[in-house]
Amino acid sequence: MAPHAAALADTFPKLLIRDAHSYGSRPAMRHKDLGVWQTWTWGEVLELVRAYAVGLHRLGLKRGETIAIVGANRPKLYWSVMAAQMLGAVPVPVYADAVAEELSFVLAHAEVRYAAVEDQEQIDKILSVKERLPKLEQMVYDEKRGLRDYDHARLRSMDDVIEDGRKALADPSVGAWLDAEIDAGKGSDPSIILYTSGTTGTSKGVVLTGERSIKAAADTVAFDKLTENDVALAYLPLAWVGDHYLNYAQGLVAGFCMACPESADTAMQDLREIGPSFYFAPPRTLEQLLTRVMIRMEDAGFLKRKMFHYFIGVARRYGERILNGQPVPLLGRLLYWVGNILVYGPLKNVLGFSRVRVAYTAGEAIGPDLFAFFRSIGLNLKQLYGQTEAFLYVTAQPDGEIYSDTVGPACPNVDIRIAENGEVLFKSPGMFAGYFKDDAKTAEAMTPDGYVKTGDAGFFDEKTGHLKIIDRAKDVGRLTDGTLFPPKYIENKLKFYPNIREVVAYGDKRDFVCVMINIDLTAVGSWAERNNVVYGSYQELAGHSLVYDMIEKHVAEVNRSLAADKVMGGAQIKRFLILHKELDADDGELTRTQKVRRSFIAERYAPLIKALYDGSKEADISTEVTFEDGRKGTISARVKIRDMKTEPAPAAMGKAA
Amino acid sequence: MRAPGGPEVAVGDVLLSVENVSLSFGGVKAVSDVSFDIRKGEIRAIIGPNGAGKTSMLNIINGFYQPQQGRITFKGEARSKMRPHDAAHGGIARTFQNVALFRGMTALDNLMAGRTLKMHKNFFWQLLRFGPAMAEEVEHRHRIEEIIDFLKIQNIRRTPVAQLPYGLQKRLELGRALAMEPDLLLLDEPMAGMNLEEKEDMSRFVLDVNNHFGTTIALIEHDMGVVMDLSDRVVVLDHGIKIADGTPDEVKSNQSVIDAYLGVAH
Amino acid sequence: MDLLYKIFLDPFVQMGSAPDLLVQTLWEGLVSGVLYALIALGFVLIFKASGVFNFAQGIMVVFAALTLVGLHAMLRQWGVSSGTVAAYLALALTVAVMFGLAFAIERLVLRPLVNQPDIILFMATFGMTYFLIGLGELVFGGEPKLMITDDLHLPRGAIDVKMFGGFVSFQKLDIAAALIASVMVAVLAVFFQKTRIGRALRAVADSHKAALSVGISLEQIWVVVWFAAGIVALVTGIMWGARSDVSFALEVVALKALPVLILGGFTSIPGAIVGGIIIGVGEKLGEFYWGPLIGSGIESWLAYVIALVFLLFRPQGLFGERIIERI
Amino acid sequence: MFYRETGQFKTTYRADQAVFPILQDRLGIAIILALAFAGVPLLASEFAISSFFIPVLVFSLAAIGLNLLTGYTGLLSLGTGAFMGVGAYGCYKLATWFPGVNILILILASGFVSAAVGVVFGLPSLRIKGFYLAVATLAAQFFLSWCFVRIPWLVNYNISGAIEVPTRTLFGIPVTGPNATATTRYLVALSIVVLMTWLASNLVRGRFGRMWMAVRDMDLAAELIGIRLYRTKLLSFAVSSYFCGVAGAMMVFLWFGSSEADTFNINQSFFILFMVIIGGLGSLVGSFFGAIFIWGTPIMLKAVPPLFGLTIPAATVEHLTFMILGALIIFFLIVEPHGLARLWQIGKQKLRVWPFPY
Repeated sequence: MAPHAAALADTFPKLLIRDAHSYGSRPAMRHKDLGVWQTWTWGEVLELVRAYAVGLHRLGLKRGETIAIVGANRPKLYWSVMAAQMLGAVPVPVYADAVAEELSFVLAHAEVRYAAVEDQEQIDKILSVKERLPKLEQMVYDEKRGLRDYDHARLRSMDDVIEDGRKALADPSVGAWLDAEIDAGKGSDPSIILYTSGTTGTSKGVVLTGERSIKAAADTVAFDKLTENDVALAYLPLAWVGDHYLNYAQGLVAGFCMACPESADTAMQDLREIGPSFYFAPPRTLEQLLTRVMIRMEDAGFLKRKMFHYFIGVARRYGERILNGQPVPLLGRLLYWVGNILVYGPLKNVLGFSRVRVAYTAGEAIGPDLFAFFRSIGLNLKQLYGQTEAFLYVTAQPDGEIYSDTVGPACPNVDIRIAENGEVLFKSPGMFAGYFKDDAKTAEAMTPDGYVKTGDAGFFDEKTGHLKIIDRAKDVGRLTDGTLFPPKYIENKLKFYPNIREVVAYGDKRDFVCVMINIDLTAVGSWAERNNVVYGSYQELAGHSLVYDMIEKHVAEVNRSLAADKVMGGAQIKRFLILHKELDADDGELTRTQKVRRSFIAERYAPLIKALYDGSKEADISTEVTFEDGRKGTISARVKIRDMKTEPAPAAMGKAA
Repeated sequence: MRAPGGPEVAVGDVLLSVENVSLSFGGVKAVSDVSFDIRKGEIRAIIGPNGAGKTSMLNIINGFYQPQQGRITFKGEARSKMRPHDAAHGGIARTFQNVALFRGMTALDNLMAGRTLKMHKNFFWQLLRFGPAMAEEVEHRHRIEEIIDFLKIQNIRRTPVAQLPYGLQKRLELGRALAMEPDLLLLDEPMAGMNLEEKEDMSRFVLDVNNHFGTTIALIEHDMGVVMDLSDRVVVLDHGIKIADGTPDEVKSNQSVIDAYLGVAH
Repeated sequence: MDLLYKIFLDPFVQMGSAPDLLVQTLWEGLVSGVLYALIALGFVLIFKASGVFNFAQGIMVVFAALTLVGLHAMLRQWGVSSGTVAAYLALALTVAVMFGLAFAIERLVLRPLVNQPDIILFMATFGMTYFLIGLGELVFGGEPKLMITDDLHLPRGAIDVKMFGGFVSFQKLDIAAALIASVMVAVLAVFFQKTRIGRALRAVADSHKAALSVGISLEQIWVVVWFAAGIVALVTGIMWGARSDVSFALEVVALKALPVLILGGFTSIPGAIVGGIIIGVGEKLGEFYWGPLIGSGIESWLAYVIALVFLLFRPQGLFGERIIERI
Repeated sequence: MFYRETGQFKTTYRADQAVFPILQDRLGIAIILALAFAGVPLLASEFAISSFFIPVLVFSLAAIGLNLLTGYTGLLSLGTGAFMGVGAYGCYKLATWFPGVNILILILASGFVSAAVGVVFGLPSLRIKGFYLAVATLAAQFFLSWCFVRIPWLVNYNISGAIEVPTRTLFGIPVTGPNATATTRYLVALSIVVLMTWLASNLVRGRFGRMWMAVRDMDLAAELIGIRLYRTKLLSFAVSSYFCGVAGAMMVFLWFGSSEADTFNINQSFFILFMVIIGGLGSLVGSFFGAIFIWGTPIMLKAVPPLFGLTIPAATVEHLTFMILGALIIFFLIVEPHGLARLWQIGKQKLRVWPFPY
């Protein structure tokens, strides 16, 4: 039984050895490369990693030192992590799409002497800031393409390093030495440093230890009954706690197979080929997926479209109940069965979900319709709540108790407490050891009695006993009239409309609520096509009056639903505008995990905010943008502003009567 | 790897030399008394205004046309009568101004077709598609996949060529030429009809090919900027006559070249 | 030795010894050649204008003849007393039918298949072939019929000319055939050179755009061309019918037009004529003088072999323009 | 819709290049084979077998042969019938010379005879292209069918001038000649066709197939990558004629039981060509579709009127059949110039992406 065995191992290297023994001939890793799925068994991985570790050691990597891991999800990068851990060194993954500044910050802060990078692109990025990284000595790379003319004094190809290590291992004493190194590793040693994407200001290095990580992973592996027969697609940034937890840690604990896609743009196809049994996707991804499904169905023939929508209706009625094992009328079961043959089955199949046993979503609130859709077609999609400091999990929804507006009860061995100010506090097996080189912040983040402050405001739903998260605790503000104002709550309500990609709401210490909206280009674009609205650019489309009308309807609906809730009734949206450009991580407007950075946006778009509140009908704005290739430019626009009429709050209605 | 039909030539030595070659169609002179050489490992550009006889020159080099006078020496062997497939055997590959892919086949098959020369398993094994034949098939598929990876065309493997956008077709054609592992690669206007971005990609590929595989390249191109960036040496033709030969800078400053181009401009 | 003699000497000795026979044979060859040429002419017309390799041309010949005879019979049944009147009425009607056919083909076959590869159009004409055979036999019955030579006042009998101590007999019908054929070629020539449609048609042969610029729609041109081919077919049909009888057995004979085309080239009217005559004469001579050596009936393939051999030396045919491969 | 491809991933090129990479396809083909080998003999009547199934097999093989030449190599041939004939007569002579040898071997061997002849008549293809070549192949057609009539030696001087198929046995069971049951002949034919189809698919997916298609799509570029045009074309002629030859031998030995001289006339060639075009140029499965369609339609047409109690004179039915067949050919060329195979492909694709439209 995996979790139990895992309990014995307190570091990942020991765990790897355990896997190589118990699942030696089972696939540990697959990678779509050169047209087919290259596969490595646990046994092979162990051999490779041992050789790699020795190779790195011969390059001079020592216990306690840090090594940066930069690039997309590729086996060699995961092995770099394993190899480093084997030597007791600490891997520091960095987002592959991080711009040079962020990169240099992390590398400098983590004081890395070594970096394991994917390819020329990343090397160039690092070299471009190398004067800020005096400590950096050696880089090992995976892709040798285009590097022929580089100075190889400080560059090695991973293959060479591994080969070098393999040769060295021919000498048994080296092997013995390595075993000693592995045994020397203690569970309390830091196993990895994950830099938080920094929803709040600059990012902090969260230090996790092997023992705790493994404990946490073991708990959830048991919770979801994951085994060595499961398969997961590693397509999320490997510097993100989610990937490190869900794929790396759980993979090692359960011994299941981790598959790496060929490239970002073939990920969907690869997902379909590999057919994972354990799947994680942030709500944003699921949303885009659903949008794409609906748009593609628009082009289907009349009959097929009718058929599709009819059975989706059926699923909406019975699907979730069937999934939750609740009673369903026979006719319902029958219809659902037919629908499953005609629609759900094939649909899940083309999306690559046929074999998914457990699917999770997290990171932000998910739209009820969206959530319901995927569950109704038989995808066991669940929500979890967590954060890097907790090594992801705090709460998760157990099978059969799924509600779109809660994040489930506390995970096994997790202890949750709600502070007076509504902030959620927790103690969990996987909780972090502290922030790297920043005890002050660490202390800040903990309560005296050792609970971690999540910074999120929430409460336990009395009917289900599940946790409900409204917003970042510090973001929950109040209007001047004292009405409660949780921006995220309002933003999410709007974002549940496929046409709306991103929303930023303002209202704290102000008279009323205003929002800035990003339209979703795919959805609105195809809407424009169908209603033959011509547009030349995103900016033009965003400014189009018809688009404004459409969005206005959505806002009105949201106001209605807010009005229904007596707490929120006063926080209805009075004015809104549609932004002329997409909020972009490269411009620092979003975090790498695509969360809006409200304060930053506030100053960046100050003129707009001013206009929103001074009642003017439109406002000029010009902003600097960063293009893919890193060049900078500015775009300026005149943005229209719409007024909304607000619904009377329930109480008021009482008076009127 | 030693190409069939020809001794190995060291980098920097003359790989192919054209001496006093003339070619005419029914009295019309396409190329007259042109001489130049191509050195191993270099990128050699042939430029000139329209109708300067550039393409004819390539066609002579890889044997589509037989010159009436002059001789062509490739890897130190004078080639008198040479058909295109002889050229291919000798290690000369070629792409066309207007893409000449096999439109009825998938991208993958086009590339595999490029390996034809390197595959030798006999008819019997091919019939059974088994044992040696299959092994060979797999081995060459592997080589092809490296090229696919190199050209970043993973997502079009199974697409019939006819359905591919022009830019990709150009890239694929380059891939097919690479599949032949040529000693000399002739590119006929590799960037013709491309937008700026595609041109940049293609230039990068051409350089990478030259850098990565060390392939000698002779290319015709209209876009002066591109030519000057890419090539080590340039030969300029006008109305079938060689008017200049040298490094990009030398050529740029050459008066008769300037005239020729101005002449075209007006 | 003996064989060589039989092949290379004997036949010529025979020719010399009986020149009248030789002339007779040549004449026979000439006449059948002219008729081959006529069928080939139909091909060329269509190929020139629409690039369609019209396999159905042979069938159109038979179909036309069959229609003529069939209609004639019907008219007589319906009480047209005078054979002559019936004949010419039938002739007029047949012309109408051929026009209808041309029109239908353009509408139902060519237009939907425009811009398809040649082989597809080629196959489509196969389809027509089958259709026409079926239709013809369904309407007029499958059994062979006699051509209404007399009612059309085609000449009968023969003129015997004394020469070389023997005499050669020229069938009047054949003479007529030869004359009519040459007239028709002349007419077509004029049509192409002088008339507006004719010029447009030649333009089409070069490029479709050009034709449009002349201000005539492709559709019109195609109808005209197919109609013209139909008329040619009708005339051919009458001639063939008069010499043998009218049935789809003629189809195979019609195939003889193919080697003629190869000799003449697909696009050249004079080529078709010359080719036809070469083939006609060639195969008659071959049949008469060499046939006996290897068992008779070589007529059935000699034409093709001649064409084949010829092709190897001149792939583009007698008058076809030289194919230059551009890259 | 029935396809469930999720989780069907390939870890080796060998698997990736299999004939039927998709599991559902493998199942499908297995079922079809089972039906063909077990279902038909058990369920179909002797008459149905000998008047439909055997002919379809024979024609499919011939169509594959022609498809290799026309569909894959792009060389249009109108001489298929003749090459089939060569196979048939070749087989007959072989059978008379080696009465002891297993008839199966003889049938397969007879293909080599027609392959040789095919190469000879393929020689012109080096100089001439397109319709010119098509006409050149007519020379083969007419010359050969003349030979069949005029050379009594071919039929062992039978006065009838026809082949009379001798009885030959396999494991003691008569497989050819008058007292061979339709079922046995069917099974033999089926085995041969399955085997040769497999070989053909191996060929076309391999180096030679690619060479052929390269020549078809753009001969200049093909020459440029080192393909020797004439060898390639001749090989194609040889292989194609081999298939046709075997088909011809099967036609006489496993279907007709005897044959007049003009069995292998020009119309036979056209007939096969229809099958290839309607079925789909450059598609093996298409060859089967084509054969079934072209052979099946007339049978259907004959069968239809009686269903409605109509009695139409045989001649009329004959003529109608001709007309309808002709019309159908044109119709199909208009709806899908790439033939039934393409329709099949499209349908399959639709099922694979179901419920999405593309």
